[in-house]
Amino acid sequence: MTGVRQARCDVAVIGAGMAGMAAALFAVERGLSCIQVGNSGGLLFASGLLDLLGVQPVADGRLWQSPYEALAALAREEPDHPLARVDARSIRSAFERFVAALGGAGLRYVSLGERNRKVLTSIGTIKTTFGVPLSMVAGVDALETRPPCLLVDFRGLREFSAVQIAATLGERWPGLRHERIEFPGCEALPELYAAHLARALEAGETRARAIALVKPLLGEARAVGFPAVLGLARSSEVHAAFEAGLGVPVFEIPTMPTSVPGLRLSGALEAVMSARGVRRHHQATVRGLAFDGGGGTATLDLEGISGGERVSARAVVLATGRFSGRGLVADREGVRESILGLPVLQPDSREAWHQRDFLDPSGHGINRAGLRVDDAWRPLGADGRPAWPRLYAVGSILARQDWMRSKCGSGLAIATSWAAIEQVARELRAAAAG
Amino acid sequence: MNSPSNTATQVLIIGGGATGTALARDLALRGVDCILVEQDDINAGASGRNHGLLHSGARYVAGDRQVAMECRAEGAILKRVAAQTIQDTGGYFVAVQGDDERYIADFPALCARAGIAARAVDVAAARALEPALSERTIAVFEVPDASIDPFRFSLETMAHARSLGARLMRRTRVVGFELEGRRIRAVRLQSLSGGEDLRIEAAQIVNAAGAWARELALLAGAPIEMTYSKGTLLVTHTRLAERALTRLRLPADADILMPGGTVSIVGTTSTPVDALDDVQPTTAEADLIVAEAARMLPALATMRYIRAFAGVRPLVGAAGVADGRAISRGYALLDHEDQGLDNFATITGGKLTTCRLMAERAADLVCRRLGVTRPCLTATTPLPVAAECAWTEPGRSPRVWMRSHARDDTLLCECELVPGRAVDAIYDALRAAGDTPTLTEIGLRSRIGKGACQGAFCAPRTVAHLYQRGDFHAGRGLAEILDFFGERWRGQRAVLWGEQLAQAELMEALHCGLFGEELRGDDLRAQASRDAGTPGAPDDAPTNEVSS
Amino acid sequence: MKYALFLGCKIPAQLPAYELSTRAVLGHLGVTLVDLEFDCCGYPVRDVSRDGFALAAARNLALAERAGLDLLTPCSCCFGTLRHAIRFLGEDAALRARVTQALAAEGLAWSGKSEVEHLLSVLAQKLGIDAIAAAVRAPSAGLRVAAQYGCHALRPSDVTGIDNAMAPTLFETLISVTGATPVDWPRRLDCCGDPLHQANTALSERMTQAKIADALESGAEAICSACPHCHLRFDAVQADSADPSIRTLLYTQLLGLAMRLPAKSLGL
Amino acid sequence: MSSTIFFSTLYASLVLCALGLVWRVSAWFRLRIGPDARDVASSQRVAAVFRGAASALFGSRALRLLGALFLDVLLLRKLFASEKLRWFGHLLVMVGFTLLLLMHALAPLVSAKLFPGYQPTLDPYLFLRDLSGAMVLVGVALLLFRRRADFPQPRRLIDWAFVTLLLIVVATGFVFEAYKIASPRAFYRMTEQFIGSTDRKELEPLRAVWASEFGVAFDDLKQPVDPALLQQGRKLQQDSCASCHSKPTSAFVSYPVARALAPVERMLDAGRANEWLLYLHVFACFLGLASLPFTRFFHVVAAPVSLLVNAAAQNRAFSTAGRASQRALALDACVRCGICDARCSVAPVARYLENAYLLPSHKLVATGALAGGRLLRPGRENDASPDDTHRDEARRVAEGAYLCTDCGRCTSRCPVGLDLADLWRAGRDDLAAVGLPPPEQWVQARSALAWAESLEAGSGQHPLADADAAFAPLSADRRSFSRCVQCQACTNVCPVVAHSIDAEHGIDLTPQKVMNLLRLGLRDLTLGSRMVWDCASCYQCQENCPEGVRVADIMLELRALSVHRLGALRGRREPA
Repeated sequence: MTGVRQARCDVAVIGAGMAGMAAALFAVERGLSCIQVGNSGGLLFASGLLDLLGVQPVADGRLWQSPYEALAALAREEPDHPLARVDARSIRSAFERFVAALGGAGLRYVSLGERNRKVLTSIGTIKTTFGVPLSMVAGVDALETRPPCLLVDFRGLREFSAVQIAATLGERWPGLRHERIEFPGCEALPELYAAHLARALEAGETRARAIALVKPLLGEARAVGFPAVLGLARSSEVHAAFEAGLGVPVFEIPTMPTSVPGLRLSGALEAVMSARGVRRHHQATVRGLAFDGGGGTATLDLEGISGGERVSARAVVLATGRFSGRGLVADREGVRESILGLPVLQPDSREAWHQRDFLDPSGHGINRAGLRVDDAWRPLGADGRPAWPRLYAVGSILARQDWMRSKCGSGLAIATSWAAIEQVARELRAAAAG
Repeated sequence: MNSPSNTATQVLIIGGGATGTALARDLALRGVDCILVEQDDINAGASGRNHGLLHSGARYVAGDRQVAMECRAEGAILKRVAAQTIQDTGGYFVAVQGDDERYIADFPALCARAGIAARAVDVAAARALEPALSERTIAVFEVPDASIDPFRFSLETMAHARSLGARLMRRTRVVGFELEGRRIRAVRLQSLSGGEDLRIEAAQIVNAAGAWARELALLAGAPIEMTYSKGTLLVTHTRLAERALTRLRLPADADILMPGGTVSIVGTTSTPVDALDDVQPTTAEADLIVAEAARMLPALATMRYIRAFAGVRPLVGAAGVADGRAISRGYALLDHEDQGLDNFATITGGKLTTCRLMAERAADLVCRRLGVTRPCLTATTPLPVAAECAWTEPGRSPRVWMRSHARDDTLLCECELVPGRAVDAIYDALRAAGDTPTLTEIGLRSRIGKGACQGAFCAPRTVAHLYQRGDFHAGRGLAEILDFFGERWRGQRAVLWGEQLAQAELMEALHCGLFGEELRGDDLRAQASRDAGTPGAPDDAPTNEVSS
Repeated sequence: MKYALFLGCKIPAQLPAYELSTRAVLGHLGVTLVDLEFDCCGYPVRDVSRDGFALAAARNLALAERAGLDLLTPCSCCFGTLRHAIRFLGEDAALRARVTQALAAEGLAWSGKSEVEHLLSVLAQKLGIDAIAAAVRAPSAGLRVAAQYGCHALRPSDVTGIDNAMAPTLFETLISVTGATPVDWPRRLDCCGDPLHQANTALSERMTQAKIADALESGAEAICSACPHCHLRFDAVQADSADPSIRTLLYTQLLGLAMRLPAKSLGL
Repeated sequence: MSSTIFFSTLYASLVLCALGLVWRVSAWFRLRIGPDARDVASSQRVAAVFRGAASALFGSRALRLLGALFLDVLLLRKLFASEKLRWFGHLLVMVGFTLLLLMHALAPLVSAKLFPGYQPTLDPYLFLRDLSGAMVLVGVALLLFRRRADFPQPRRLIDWAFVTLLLIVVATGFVFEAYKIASPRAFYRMTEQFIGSTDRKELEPLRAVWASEFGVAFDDLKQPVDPALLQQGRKLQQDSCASCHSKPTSAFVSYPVARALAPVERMLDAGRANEWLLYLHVFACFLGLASLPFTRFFHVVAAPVSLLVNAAAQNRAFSTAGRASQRALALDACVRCGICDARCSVAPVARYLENAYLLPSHKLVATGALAGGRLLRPGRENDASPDDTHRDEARRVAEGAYLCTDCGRCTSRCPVGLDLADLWRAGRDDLAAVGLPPPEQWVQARSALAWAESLEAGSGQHPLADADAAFAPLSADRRSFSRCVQCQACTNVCPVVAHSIDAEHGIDLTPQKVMNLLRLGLRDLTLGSRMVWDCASCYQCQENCPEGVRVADIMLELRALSVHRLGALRGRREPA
C-alpha cells in the first residue's frame, strides 16, 4: 500500500537539457549514482549542431575560425564568463566523451578537431559551429568548395524552401540548384512535419521511392542537400542509404524547431541515460529542496510522479536553464531562481532587460542575468558565499554569458557540467575519505 | 535634386489614417478627384494604435457632452454602414470598491442627458456573463459600446475610395510646399520606397496627418497649437471578456479592456510627449496598466501579454495643459485663412468613432472652396466589403481555412491559423496597386505575426511561401524578416516577463543562436532599402572573421 | 506477495489465455492473486463523462482498499485508466467530493491507500529480475522479440511512471531474462492503433501495419505484448492480411514457457 | 355445474391459448434484429429451425438434448449455480403446478386412470393436493421476493394480473375444498345418496361423528355429545363413508380454513357457495390458460426452447437464419431475473448516469422495442440536431448500447443461456441504422466547422460556462495552454497526424492547432474535429511537450465535452 517512495543517490541532477544530460552522463561515467529530474523537451529546440564558441566579443560580432583561440580571447576579455573558467583540456575531453556517448546511441558526429565549421541554415544564412553531425558534414565541405550542388525540398514542409536558400546565397554559389519533390506517400497532404518524414524514411520502401524521385534530378550535382529529415532513430542508416542510392555526398540542413536533429538528440541522450542506469523522472518537478544542517545531504521532494517520491542525494546539480527551461522565472518585479530562490545577478530595472532593437549588436541585458558561482561551480547566496556546500549550477542558468549571441550554448552546457561534476566527484571522494 | 515628375489633382490629402482615408472616400463619393499621400502605411499612426472601441459616448458624458453625443450618433451610423468591420459586443461600465460613489450615482442621468441608453445591471448577473470581473465590483451599467477593427475599416474605406478614382501613394513623404500668394501651388514629395520624387499640384490641400499635422502645418507656414499625448495599450494572450469593459469613473489610466476578437486590449495611459519619432511603450507604462486594470479584472495581474503598442493623440488648442485627458477629445478643423492660406486646411484630433464626421466636415469645407455642391454620402452609403481587407479580422482565418482549403493552401501562421491564400490575396492586391509589398505590410493586413510567437515562426514560413511563389528574390526575404522583427520587437520588449519572455528567448535562440541574423543585420537592412533585385545577404567569410 | 488481480473486461471476454498465463506465471513466482468483484475500469466512459470515468475507476480502487490490497493489472489500458483516475481525484477536489458521495451510497470509500501496479512493474521491480531469472528453466534461446509495452503503461510518465517513458528498458530486460533477444525497433513506443479502430479503421490499420512492418524490418520474429488491446489488434490485422507475417505472444506466455510451465496452463 | 358452460369456456380458452402461442412463436421468425437478420426471409428461418431440430433429434446430439432437457430445463442447473433461493422457489412452483395440473385438474384423465380407487377425498390424494397447492404458494412468494435492484425490472400490468390470477386459482381451490369439508348441505347430499335418508333423528349418531371428527359445521347439534351416540355413529361411518373419505385433517391447509369458515357455513350454504366457488376456481384456471401466451410467463415455453436450441446447436454455431431466430427467441426467453444486471461491468456507471439502458435486462427490452419499431421509427435517421428532446429516450438507449464493454459477463451468467453478447452487437448495428451511430461516427458525420456553426446558431457564442468547466476543467482554464510556445513538438510526435496520409481520412487539425484554437477562444471549432475524435490517446504529445501542456488530457476532455454539447448521446446529468 502507498507511502511516498524513497530513493537515494550520489548526485541529483535537476534539469534535462543539454547541460543536465551532460552532467548526468559525466556523473555516471565517474561512477556516481544519479537521479535526473526534468523534461528533456528543451532539447527539441536544438539544431543538432554543437557550438563551442563562435563569436567574441558579442558587441563586435567577431567570428572565430578556432573555438580555442576564441576561448583564449574570452579568457582575456571576459574572465568572469563561465566558459572562461574551464580550461581547454577539460573542454576537449568533455566534448570527446559527450560526442562518444551520442555515437554510442547511434547519433554520430564528425571528429571534432580544433576548428569551427560553417553550416548552411534553412533561411540561407551561414552558421559557425563546432560539432557537426555526420549527416550534415558533407554540407560543410560543399559550402567550402561550392561545387555544383542540388538542394531538394518537399512540398508541404513549410519551414524549408530550397529556392529561398539558393536565392539568398545567390551568385556566391552559382552552381547551387534547387528542386521540389512530393514526399512519397504524402501526395494528398497539405502540411508535412519533419519528424513524420524522418520516421517514414526509416521504412526501406518509402526511402527507396524518395531516392528514386531525386536521382533523375541530380544532373551535374556533386552533392545533394535535404532538410534534416533523413531518419530519426536510424539516421545513420538512412543517410548512408541516400548516399549509396544517389552516388554523391548527401547532407542535411537544420530546420526550425521542433527539428529532427533536436528529436535525435533528446532520443539519443535519453537512451544513453537509460543505458547508463540514470534514473530519469521526465515529467517530474522539484517541489521542495532542502539540505541538512551541515549541507551534507540534500532532500528533494518530487511531484509529477504518481505517489510522489523523496530523493536524498549527496550532491545536487542545478541545470534548469533559463526562462524557457524555467530555471529562471521573471515577473514584472524581477528575475528569480525557480527552485531555491537563489539570488540572481540581473539588470536593475526591467527597462534595461532588453534593447530597443531586437538585433542590437551588444545583445540584451537580460541574457547575461543568472547565477553567480564560486570556483567550484557552487551558486552564491546573498552573502556572496556558496548557498549550500554541495549545490552546483551548470549551463545556461549561469550569469555573465550570452550563449545565443556568442554561439556557445552546447559548449557552455558541456564544459561547465564537466567542470562541476569534477568538483562533485572530488568533494564526495573527500567526504568518503574523511 | 533632379526635377520630380508632376501630377495634378483637385484635392491632396496628407495622411492615411482613419480621417484621411475617410476623407478620400467622402470626396470620391462626391465625384471630387483626390490623391492621398501617406509617409508610411494605412493606419500607421494613432488610427492603428487604439482599443478599436466604437464609443457609445458614455465615456465622455461627464467631461464633454458634445463629444459624447457625436460618438453616439456616429457610432450608430457606422454600425449601419460599416457593419462588417464592427462586432456589436455591447459594453459594461464597471465600478469597483473605492471608486467615486457620486460619479456612479450621477452616471445614468448624465447618459440620459446625452441621449445614451445606459441600463443598470445586477452585479451578480454581470459577473455571471463576464466571469473575469472583480468580486469587488459594486456597480455595472450596460451601454451600446462596440468593437471595431480599425485596420479593416480604413483599408476598406481606402479600397472603396480607390475604386471611385481616388489615388493612394504610400511611403511618400511631404518635403515641401510651393507657396504662391495666399495659395499653395504645389506640394513636393519624396518617395521612401526608392521610387522617384513627386510634385503634385492641387487646388486644395488637406492636412490629415494626425499627430504629424503640426510639423506639416509648420512646413506650410501655418503653425498650429498642438500637444501630443502618448497612449500605451497591452494585448493579452487570450480573450478575457465578451464585452467592452470600461471603468466607471472619470477617464483615467488603464480603465478600458476591449475584446479584440481573439485577444483583449487593455489600456490606456496618457503621458505628454514632445517628439513623434520612436514613440515606444515603456515597461513602466506596462506595469502601470497591469496594476491599475487588475483592480477591475484581477486575472490581468497573472495574464500572459503578447504585445504592447503606443500611439500619439494629437490634442489641438491646449499647449501647456499637463494632463492630456483634460483636453477635449473633440476634433479640430482649421481653415488657416487667418494665417493667409486659402487652399489649405487641417483636420485633426477627434476619435476613431467620429472619423467619418470629421471627414464630412473637412470635405464640406473643401467642396465649398471648390464650388462643389454635391452633398456628403458617407452617412448612407454602405462600405463595400473588400475581400483582401477581411484578413485583419481575428478568428476569421481559421474558419475560412477550415471551411475548405486546397492542397497547397497551408497555414503560414499557426498561432492565428492564417493560410497562404490570405498572404496571396493581400500580396496580389498590393501588387495590382503598383506596390512592392513588404512582410510588414502583409502583417498589417493580416494576423501574421500578431499571435503568441510574434513572428518567430510565421515570418520565415511566409517568406518561404513568397519565394516559392516567385515574389521574393535574392536576399530580400532575410531583409524582410529583420524589418518585420524590428517592427514586432518595438511592441514586445515592454511586456517581456513570464511566459512571453520564454517565448522571446526561444525566438532569439532560433533567429540569433541558429540563424545568426544579428551578425548580418546591418548590411541586410542597408540592402533592403536598395533595389530588391540585387543579390546580397550573408557572405561566407565575414570581413570581421578572425583567421589564424 | 499478494495483489488483487484486475483483469478488466477485455481479457476474460476475448483473451482468456492472458488470464491463464498470468495466473500460472505469478502463481509459480509465489504471488497470491485475489479476485474481487471488480467492474469496468472506466476507460470507455472517459469519452462520455469525466465523472462517470472517475467513479467507475474509484469504485474498483475502493473495493481493493476495503480488501486491504494493491491492484495488479495485466492490461495497460486499465492500468492507465486507474492511475489517471487517481490523478484526477487528487487534483480536482470538486470531482473527488462528487465521487466520494456516489461511493458512499454503496458504503464504499476511496482514500488512495491502494496502489495500482502494472504486471510488468510487479515482475521487474517488486519481484525483481533476479527472482525471475532464477525461475527460468528453459531459456527460449535467441528468439528475437519486439517488446510492445502499450502506451498507457508508459505515458504520461507522471501518471504511470513505471520506467523512463522516453527510453524505457524494463520490458526489454524482462525479455532478455527469458533467454529471448529483445530487438530495438524505431516504432516500439508507437500506438498500436487499437483505440481509434472504431473511429477511423483505415488509420488504425495503417498504424498497426506500420508497427508490424517496422518490427519485421528490425529483425523481430515475434511481437510480445503486455496489453490485451495491443495483442488482439496485432492478431486482428494479421488475420485480415493474407499471410500472418509475425508471431504474436503475451509476455506471460513467453515467460511461462521459459519457466517450463505446461503450454496448456499458458493458454497455448 | 353445467357441463355445456364448462366445456364451451374450456375450449374457448384453449383456442385463445393456442392462437396466442402461434402468434408469439411466429414472432421468433418474424422479428428482425441486426442487419444480417434483414437479409433472411421468415420462410428460410422456419426451414433452418426444422433442419436444426431434425439433425438434433435424430443425430448424435439427441443425447445431449436429453441431458439439457433434464439438467437445464427440469433441474434449472444454471439458475442453481448462481442463485439457490430463486432456484428453490422456481422448482416449487414448477413441481406444485405440474402436480395440480395432472393429479387434480386432469384427474379424470390421469389420476383416475393411474390409480384405481382414486378418490380426491382420500389420502394420500387429499394430502398431496394440499401439498402441491402449498408448494405453488410458497414458490411464488419466494420468487416475488428479490434483492433490491437499482432499476426495477420492466414489467407490464398483464404480468401482475397473471400472477394474481395464479394466486386466485390456488386460493379458491383451498377455500372451495374447505367449504365442502364444513358444509352440512354437502353432508346431507351424501347421506341422501348413500344412506337414503336425510332425517336428523336417524342420522344423529353420524352427524355427531362428522361434526366432531370431520369438521362439518352443524349448528343444530345437541352439545355435549353423548359418548354412546358417538360410538354408534363411528360404526355407521365405517360402514357407509370410510371407503370414500379420509379424515380431512390431512388437508393441512384446507382443514384449518374449514374450521375458520364454520361460523359462516350456514350462510355459505344458503348462498350456494358450492356453485360460485367452483365457477370462480375453474374460470380463473381457464382465464390463466388463455392469457398465458400474452404474458411474460410465456417464458415457460420460450426458456426451455432456448435452452434446448442452445444444447442442440454445436457450441452456438448458428447459420445466419438460425441466429436471427435465436435473437428473437431470446427476447421471449428472458425471465427478467436480473442476474445479468447485478454482474454487469458498467452497472456502477449506469447508476451514476442514471441510465438503466446500460444494464442487460433493460437493454434487451429496448433492443426488442427498437427492432419492433416501437422505440424509433425508421425514417428519422438523418435528424442529427443535438437538442432534439423527443429522441432523448433513444439516446439513452444508445448510450447504454455504446458504453457496453463486451465483457461477456451477462452471457456467461444468464440462467437461460441467452447469447446476449450477440444480441448487443446486433442491437448496436440497428441503432446505427436508425441514425444513432457510436459517438465518433455521429460527430464525424459533420465537419468541425459545421458543428461549430450549428452551436453558434443554437446558442450564440459560448463563453466557458461553469458546467463545461466541471467536466472539461483543463480546456476551460487558459493557464493550461498559455505556456505553449508554438514549437509543434506535439504535432511532430503525433502518430495520428503522421498516419493520416489520405485526403479522405486526413485529419483537419493538429494537436497544436487545437491548442491554438483554445487560446483564441474558438473552442467550438475543435469539438467536432477529426483530430479530437481520432486521437489515439497515446500521450506522445503530452509526454513530449517541452512546456508541460497536458495536450492529450485536453483532447480527451474535449471529446467528452463534444459528446455532451453535440448530442452524440443523451445530454446527460452533469455535476451542478
